[in-house]
Amino acid sequence: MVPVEYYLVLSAAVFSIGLYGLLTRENALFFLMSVELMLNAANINFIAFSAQWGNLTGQTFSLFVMALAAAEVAVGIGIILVLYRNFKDVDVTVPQEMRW
Amino acid sequence: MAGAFDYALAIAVLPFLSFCLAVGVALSGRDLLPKGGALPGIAATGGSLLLSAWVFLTVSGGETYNETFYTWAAGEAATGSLSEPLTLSFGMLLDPLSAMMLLIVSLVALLVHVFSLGYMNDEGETGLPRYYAGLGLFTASMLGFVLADNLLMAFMFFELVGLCSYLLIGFWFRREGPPSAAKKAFLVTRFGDYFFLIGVVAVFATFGTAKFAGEHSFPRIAEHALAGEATVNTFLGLEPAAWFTVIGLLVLGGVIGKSAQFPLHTWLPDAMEGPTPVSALIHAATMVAAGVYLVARMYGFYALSPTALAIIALVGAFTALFAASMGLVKDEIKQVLAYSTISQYGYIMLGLGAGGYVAGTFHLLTHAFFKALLFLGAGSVIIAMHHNEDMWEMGGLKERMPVTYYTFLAGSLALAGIVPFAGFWSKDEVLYEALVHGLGTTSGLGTALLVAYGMGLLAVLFTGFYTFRMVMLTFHGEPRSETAREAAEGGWNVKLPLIVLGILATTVGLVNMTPVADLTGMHDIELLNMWLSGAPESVSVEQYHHLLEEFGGIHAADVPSYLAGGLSLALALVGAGSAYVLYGGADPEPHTEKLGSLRGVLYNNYYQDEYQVWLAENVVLPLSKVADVFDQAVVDGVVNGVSSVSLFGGSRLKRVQDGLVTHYAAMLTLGLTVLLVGFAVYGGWF
Amino acid sequence: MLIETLIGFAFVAALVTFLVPDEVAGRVGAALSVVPLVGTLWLWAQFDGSGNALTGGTLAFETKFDLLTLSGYQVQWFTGLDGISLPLVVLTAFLTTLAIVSAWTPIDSRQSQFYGLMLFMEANLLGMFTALDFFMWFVFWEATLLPMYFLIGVWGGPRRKYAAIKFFVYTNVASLLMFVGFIALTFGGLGDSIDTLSLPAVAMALEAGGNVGSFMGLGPEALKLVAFLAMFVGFAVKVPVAPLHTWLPDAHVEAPTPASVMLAGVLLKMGTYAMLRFNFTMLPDIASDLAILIAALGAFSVIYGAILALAQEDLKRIVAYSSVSSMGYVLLGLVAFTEFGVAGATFQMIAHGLISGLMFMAVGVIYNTTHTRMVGDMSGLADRMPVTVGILIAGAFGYMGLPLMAGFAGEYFIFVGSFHSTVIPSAPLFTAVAMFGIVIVAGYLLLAMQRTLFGPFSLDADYEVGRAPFHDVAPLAVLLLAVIALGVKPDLFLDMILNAIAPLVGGGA
Amino acid sequence: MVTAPPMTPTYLLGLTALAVLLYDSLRTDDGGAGVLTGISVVGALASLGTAGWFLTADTGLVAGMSEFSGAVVVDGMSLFFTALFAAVTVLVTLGAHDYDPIDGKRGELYGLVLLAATGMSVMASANSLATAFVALELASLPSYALVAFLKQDRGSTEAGLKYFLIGALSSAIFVFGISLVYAATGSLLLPDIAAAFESGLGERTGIAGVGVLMIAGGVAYKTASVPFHFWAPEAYEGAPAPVSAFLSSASKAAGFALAFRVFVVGFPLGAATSAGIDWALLFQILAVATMVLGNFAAATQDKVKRMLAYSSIGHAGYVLIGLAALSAEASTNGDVMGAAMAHLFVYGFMNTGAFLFVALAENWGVGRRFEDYNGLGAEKPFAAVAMTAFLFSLAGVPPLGGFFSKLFLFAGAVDAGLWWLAVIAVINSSLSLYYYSRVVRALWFEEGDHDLSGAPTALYAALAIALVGTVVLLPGFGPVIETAQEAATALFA
Repeated sequence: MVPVEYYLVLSAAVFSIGLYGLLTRENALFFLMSVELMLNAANINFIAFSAQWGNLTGQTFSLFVMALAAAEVAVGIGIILVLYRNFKDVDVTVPQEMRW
Repeated sequence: MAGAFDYALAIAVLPFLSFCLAVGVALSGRDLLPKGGALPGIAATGGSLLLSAWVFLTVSGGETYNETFYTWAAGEAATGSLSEPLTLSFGMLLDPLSAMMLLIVSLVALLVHVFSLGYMNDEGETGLPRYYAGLGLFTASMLGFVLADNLLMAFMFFELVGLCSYLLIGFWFRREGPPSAAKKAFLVTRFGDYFFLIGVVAVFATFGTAKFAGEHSFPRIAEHALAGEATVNTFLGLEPAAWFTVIGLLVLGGVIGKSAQFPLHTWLPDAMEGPTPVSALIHAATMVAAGVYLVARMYGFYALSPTALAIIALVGAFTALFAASMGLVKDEIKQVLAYSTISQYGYIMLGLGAGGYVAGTFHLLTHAFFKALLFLGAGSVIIAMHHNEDMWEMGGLKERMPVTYYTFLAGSLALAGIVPFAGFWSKDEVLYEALVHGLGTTSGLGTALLVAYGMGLLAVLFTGFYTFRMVMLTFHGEPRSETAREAAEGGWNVKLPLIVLGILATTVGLVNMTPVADLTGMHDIELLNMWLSGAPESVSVEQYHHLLEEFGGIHAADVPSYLAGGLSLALALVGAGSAYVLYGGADPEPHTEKLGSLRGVLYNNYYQDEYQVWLAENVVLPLSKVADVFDQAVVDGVVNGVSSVSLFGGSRLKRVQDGLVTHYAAMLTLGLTVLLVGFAVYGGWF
Repeated sequence: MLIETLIGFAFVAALVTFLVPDEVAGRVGAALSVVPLVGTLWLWAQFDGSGNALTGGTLAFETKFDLLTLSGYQVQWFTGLDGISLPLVVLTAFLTTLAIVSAWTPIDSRQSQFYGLMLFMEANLLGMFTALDFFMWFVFWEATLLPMYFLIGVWGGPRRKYAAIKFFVYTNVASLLMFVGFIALTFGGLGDSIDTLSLPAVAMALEAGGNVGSFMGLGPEALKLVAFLAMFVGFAVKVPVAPLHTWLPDAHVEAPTPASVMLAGVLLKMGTYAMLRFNFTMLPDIASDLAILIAALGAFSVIYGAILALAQEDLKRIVAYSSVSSMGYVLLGLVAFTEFGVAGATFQMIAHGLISGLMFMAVGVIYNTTHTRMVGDMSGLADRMPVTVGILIAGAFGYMGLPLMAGFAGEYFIFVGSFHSTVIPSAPLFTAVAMFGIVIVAGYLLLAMQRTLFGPFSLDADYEVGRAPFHDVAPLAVLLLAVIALGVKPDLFLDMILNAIAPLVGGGA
Repeated sequence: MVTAPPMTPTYLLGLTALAVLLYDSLRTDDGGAGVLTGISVVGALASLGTAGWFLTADTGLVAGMSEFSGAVVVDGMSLFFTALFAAVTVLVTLGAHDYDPIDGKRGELYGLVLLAATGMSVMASANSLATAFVALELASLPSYALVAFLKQDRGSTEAGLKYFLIGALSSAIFVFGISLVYAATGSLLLPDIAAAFESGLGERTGIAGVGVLMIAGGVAYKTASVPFHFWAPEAYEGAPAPVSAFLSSASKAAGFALAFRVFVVGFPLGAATSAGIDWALLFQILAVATMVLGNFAAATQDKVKRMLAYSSIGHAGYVLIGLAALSAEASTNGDVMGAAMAHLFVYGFMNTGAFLFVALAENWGVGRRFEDYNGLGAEKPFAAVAMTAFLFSLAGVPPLGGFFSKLFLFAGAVDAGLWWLAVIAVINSSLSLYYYSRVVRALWFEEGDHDLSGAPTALYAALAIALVGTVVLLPGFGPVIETAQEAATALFA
């Protein structure tokens, strides 16, 4: 059996990749994807430790997370659509009228 | 049975009521009173005079009065360094000194009121209710001051006197000069009063009481303290004797201010901007007299301190000489009189400082009458000259205004100190006291008194000269202007006061003819001396003699008084004679020109005014401007600076929010990372 | 419940006035303000308190009940009067009515709001002077700032916004500082040894001594010192004590006259009143230790304020700086810890309240007529408005400390009291320095009067200058009479003040 | 005897949301705004009333009652916060009734607001990290939509985008934190996590620590605390003003409700601290950073709404004291946290009121800058008086509600020994007076020239309610603080 610490490293790596993508990408859709990665990093933890602790809480919760991620994307896509309509772009760095 | 003392308070209250009435009339803005309020004033001062006379008679019957009638403020407990609760009260001290002064003040005030009918009413002045209100309050304040049984009450009325002088000197407020002079008078005397007030406070703090007379009076306690029979608070680590000297000198500050002694004399000549009757009142009986009266009133305290006495004598003598020298060159009649006032009060100070309590009081008495006379006479001249005061425009008024001339002459003789006019006797006695005590006293005080005597003697010469220069220029010779040629004397209200005062100026000196007494051995004729001896023990002449010898170390040498009197008389005659020679002609020349630059110095009063004005305008005002700039720039600058720095900080801080969402995410991550690392290290997680 | 009724009435009156039409607001406000005035006079007549409210004296008109609990402390509604607060309460009601009447001429817009705010301020001031629970007191204390902020900001002069916000923020920061100091002392220092923050409870707990614990890493003595300084500085801004005074000239110059009257007349006294109650009653030992500094600060304020007044060209600025100067005396008197020092300081609060109110009002009447306050713009006003000028002169002499007027009484008591103080080292020197203020004050007031009131009439403006209307002058005359009455008979208040301050005398020695 | 389910207030909010959506989709005409507002207000009021009833009547709920196998708990704190959310919902829906930019889309707006309120209410009840996350998302997702509600408006879109992006990142961090805590303790139920903390985490302390910090991050996002605050200025500025009001009051309170329970119940301070996870210290740092940044940045704004946004961040800093001043042994924990709750309650009125005034101003079309408000006091005295009261209350000027709640809060900090935190808070509070009074200055001191349409009734009513809530707290503050402190104390039992 794979030691549980490996899963932690994996999830941390996935989380970091997501974070990196989020910080470097300017396209809103990539932004969304990066967030998905980060959520899935959490899911890795849930599932791995669910197995390790021997209860189903983690696995069940990972389902919740996925569902909520979907909902989040739905709202996100909606906002990106409006963004495109108003700014003619899906670049998240374009809207910076409000600052300071 | 109700006696004079039961009504004594009314002496001060009556003029106050006339003040209230006049203020009411002034406020109404209508001409409600005949003569613009003069009649109530005359009635009130007349009443005061009668009551004063009654008090005088009662006192001469050997009765005195020293009671508190109103407690102004009273503490409940002994606090600080005091050993008993403080009580600040009003009371009356009616003894020979105050009774005499009451008489002088109310008489002069009455005559000034009468004279004002001629000087103000007949000249068609406006604002008469205001004028008479001022006179009323002035009289009331001075009478209150004279009645005072303690130093605080005295101070309070002293200040009110200052207020009244301000109001009356500035009576013609629509002109430029009078308001300025009024301000100066108040301000300069206020400067003196500052020290006086410290003195009053110090007296309370030291003795717990400020009463003048009685066993529980501060001079008495001080005496006991010096004798080692009582303990008092002293401050600043001083011994009682030194501390009492300090207190005495502090109070003296007020005296110097009010009595126009050097160096606070500068207000007085300017005060001539006021109506002439007011000048008479100020100079003869009220404001200026208040200062020296105060010294006499608390003489028992000054007698304890040789240093204070020496300073009083030196200041007095120097002022006498100094002012007299300036009087030599003045062109305006009232200016000459003004400097003569300063000079004469210098004599009074000299007398008091020299241990001549009776002499100083005597000169105060005689001076009150002859100076009032001279001012009213000058007022009469000024009326005739249509308010032109320049003596070079006058001349030859003798024929046109005989009453004025003869009374003025009487006053001048008195001022110059020519026998047998009033001033001779009193001035002579002052100088005599200075001489004998100067010779008899071995300490530094003796030397000081001799120096003072010398200056006083020289001033006699000057006095004789400027007095007769004034008389010659004004009344003798040929008229030097159209107005002078057409001058005419005023009505009864001008003449009556002049005559009354003329008689007094001629005769009042006879009440204390010490030289005659010495010559004849008839000491019964030293009426004033006897009169003042009739005081309660704590304020009697004998007590003062005792104190002067015991604590002041003053002793009298044996010099015949008629010798000293003869010397000063001779000097006065020399002065008067030279004035007659120089200015007695039909068309005198302005000989003062020959003095050259010295004349400039004298004419400009040794630049005393200039340096004081310079101090005010070039030191104090710029200093205040600098302080203002400092306040705005630095003190307020710090306040505004704190706000600016905060706002600047805010404006920088908000730049973090630069509008780029990727930056937000980066900073968010960075922040979280820092926290994570920090806590991981701090908590030792891994 | 009399006090509560009065405060409540003032609040209701404020609301009513706020709602009536502008045209009648001035009259309505004045009429309504008479009720608290009569009420406080009734309080005065019926006053039966004795001793000091904070040291276990008998309170007059006491009311007390619990409101809520704060961190283990009962917050109470607790009001009552002693000989220190009663005069200030009377002063407040008296000046409010007069200030309202004096506003009839100058206030020509949004009247109902103006008079409503004046009454609102009165209500809070009455509450502030009567409240004996710290929280109630603090609420009223702060709430007085609000109306003044608006009075300056809305009806003020050209730089009113700057002045209003400066006043508001500066004094609020000071209040918070004081608040922190007090809370540190009570919460931190006294801890559980008290169960309410009523001022008497705190004062008596501190008096008992030894109750103060350590807090904020400070030992009991250091904590007391820090708390004392925080409170002192907080109140010093309000007084104001130089160099914390710079909000005052701006506020005064910009404020409309009636607001200046209240500001100088009552609001400044809040600072000294609070100092007396807090610093000098609760921590007399610290005050005594710092006496030399406080006395120096008092003397410095006197002289510095006076010198600044000398440099001013604006009549209101002159009076404003002279307030700084006059309040310096109060500080000196308080720290003397002698009977006449402390009582004189309290008396001076009243006296200065009346006189500065009078001066501001008189300057206001002149401004109403001439539309300028600059000394250089006018001269010879005595010719055109003799009655106003007459009263102004009388008031100015009152300010200079003319005997038989209230100002002299207050100043003299202070001088006597501080001179023989055993708490201030070298007390005579400090007293003498401070006393020099009486010379400078005469200097600048006489100079300003000479330039504006006397000489030939001239005015740098196109205004007809005539006599002021009766309702402008009447308040001046009333104030002048009050000033003289108090000067002739200080016992109107002095007796009760002496009685109330007796426990404070001696300081921490 | 009627026995209502303990979650009734939450249910009522959710049902009202459904009712609004149902009516909105069934109605045929374009009108019906009144009905929609009516349903929302009545529903929210019903929820408020029930919560109040549960709180005050002797229902035994204040002590706490678990639902759904312990995933949810109803207790004094949850009821207190639910009442707060319901009250803010009433104000916001009432105020939005007259808010013109959302004409024709009120159904959606009210529905989303009510749904978000439901989510917040669940957040206050969440006794498990799972519930917490779900509730958080239930509150957040409608909020994103609400901020971006004005689809034609670039500002609203930009605000929505930023809010969403930061929100997504934060929720990812939050959920990752949950996963780590789960990894360390093996449970998502707070009591179980607490038990695991108490019994020692062993070598998984680090994992738990990172998890706790990340959960704190998620909470910080919701409460707009540094460094998760970046969305707030833009979101509040760009969103329709009623939405800003809702978010800055209710959403912030919800974040705190969650934080209070999760940290106090889930990560007992004593055990956490001894394990090296001193989250009180963390919140002290966050509190200082948050109030300083919020207040200083607010001081130099030139748009009123953005100033209010920053001030809202500043207030989050004050409320964080409620967590920062906790300590393991102290008996005062309930007091200080109760004070924080009371401040949130008062804040719910005064801050909502202030944003509603901004809504009113937007309706009048006077512009957003300070100087655009010039002279409104003279023209619309009632609204301006209300705004003035809100602002001074926010600044903590007596005798307004904000003074009392700040007082109790700062006093609590002093009581807990964190006097320096109180001092910083006081300094910030005095700075805040400056920028709040700038609005007051514009309203009253400046002269302005506006052509203002009338006084919208519902918006005025909302202002009046908020005003009453702000001012009447003067005498009525006792019950509020007592309830809050009682509820908070129960949490530590």
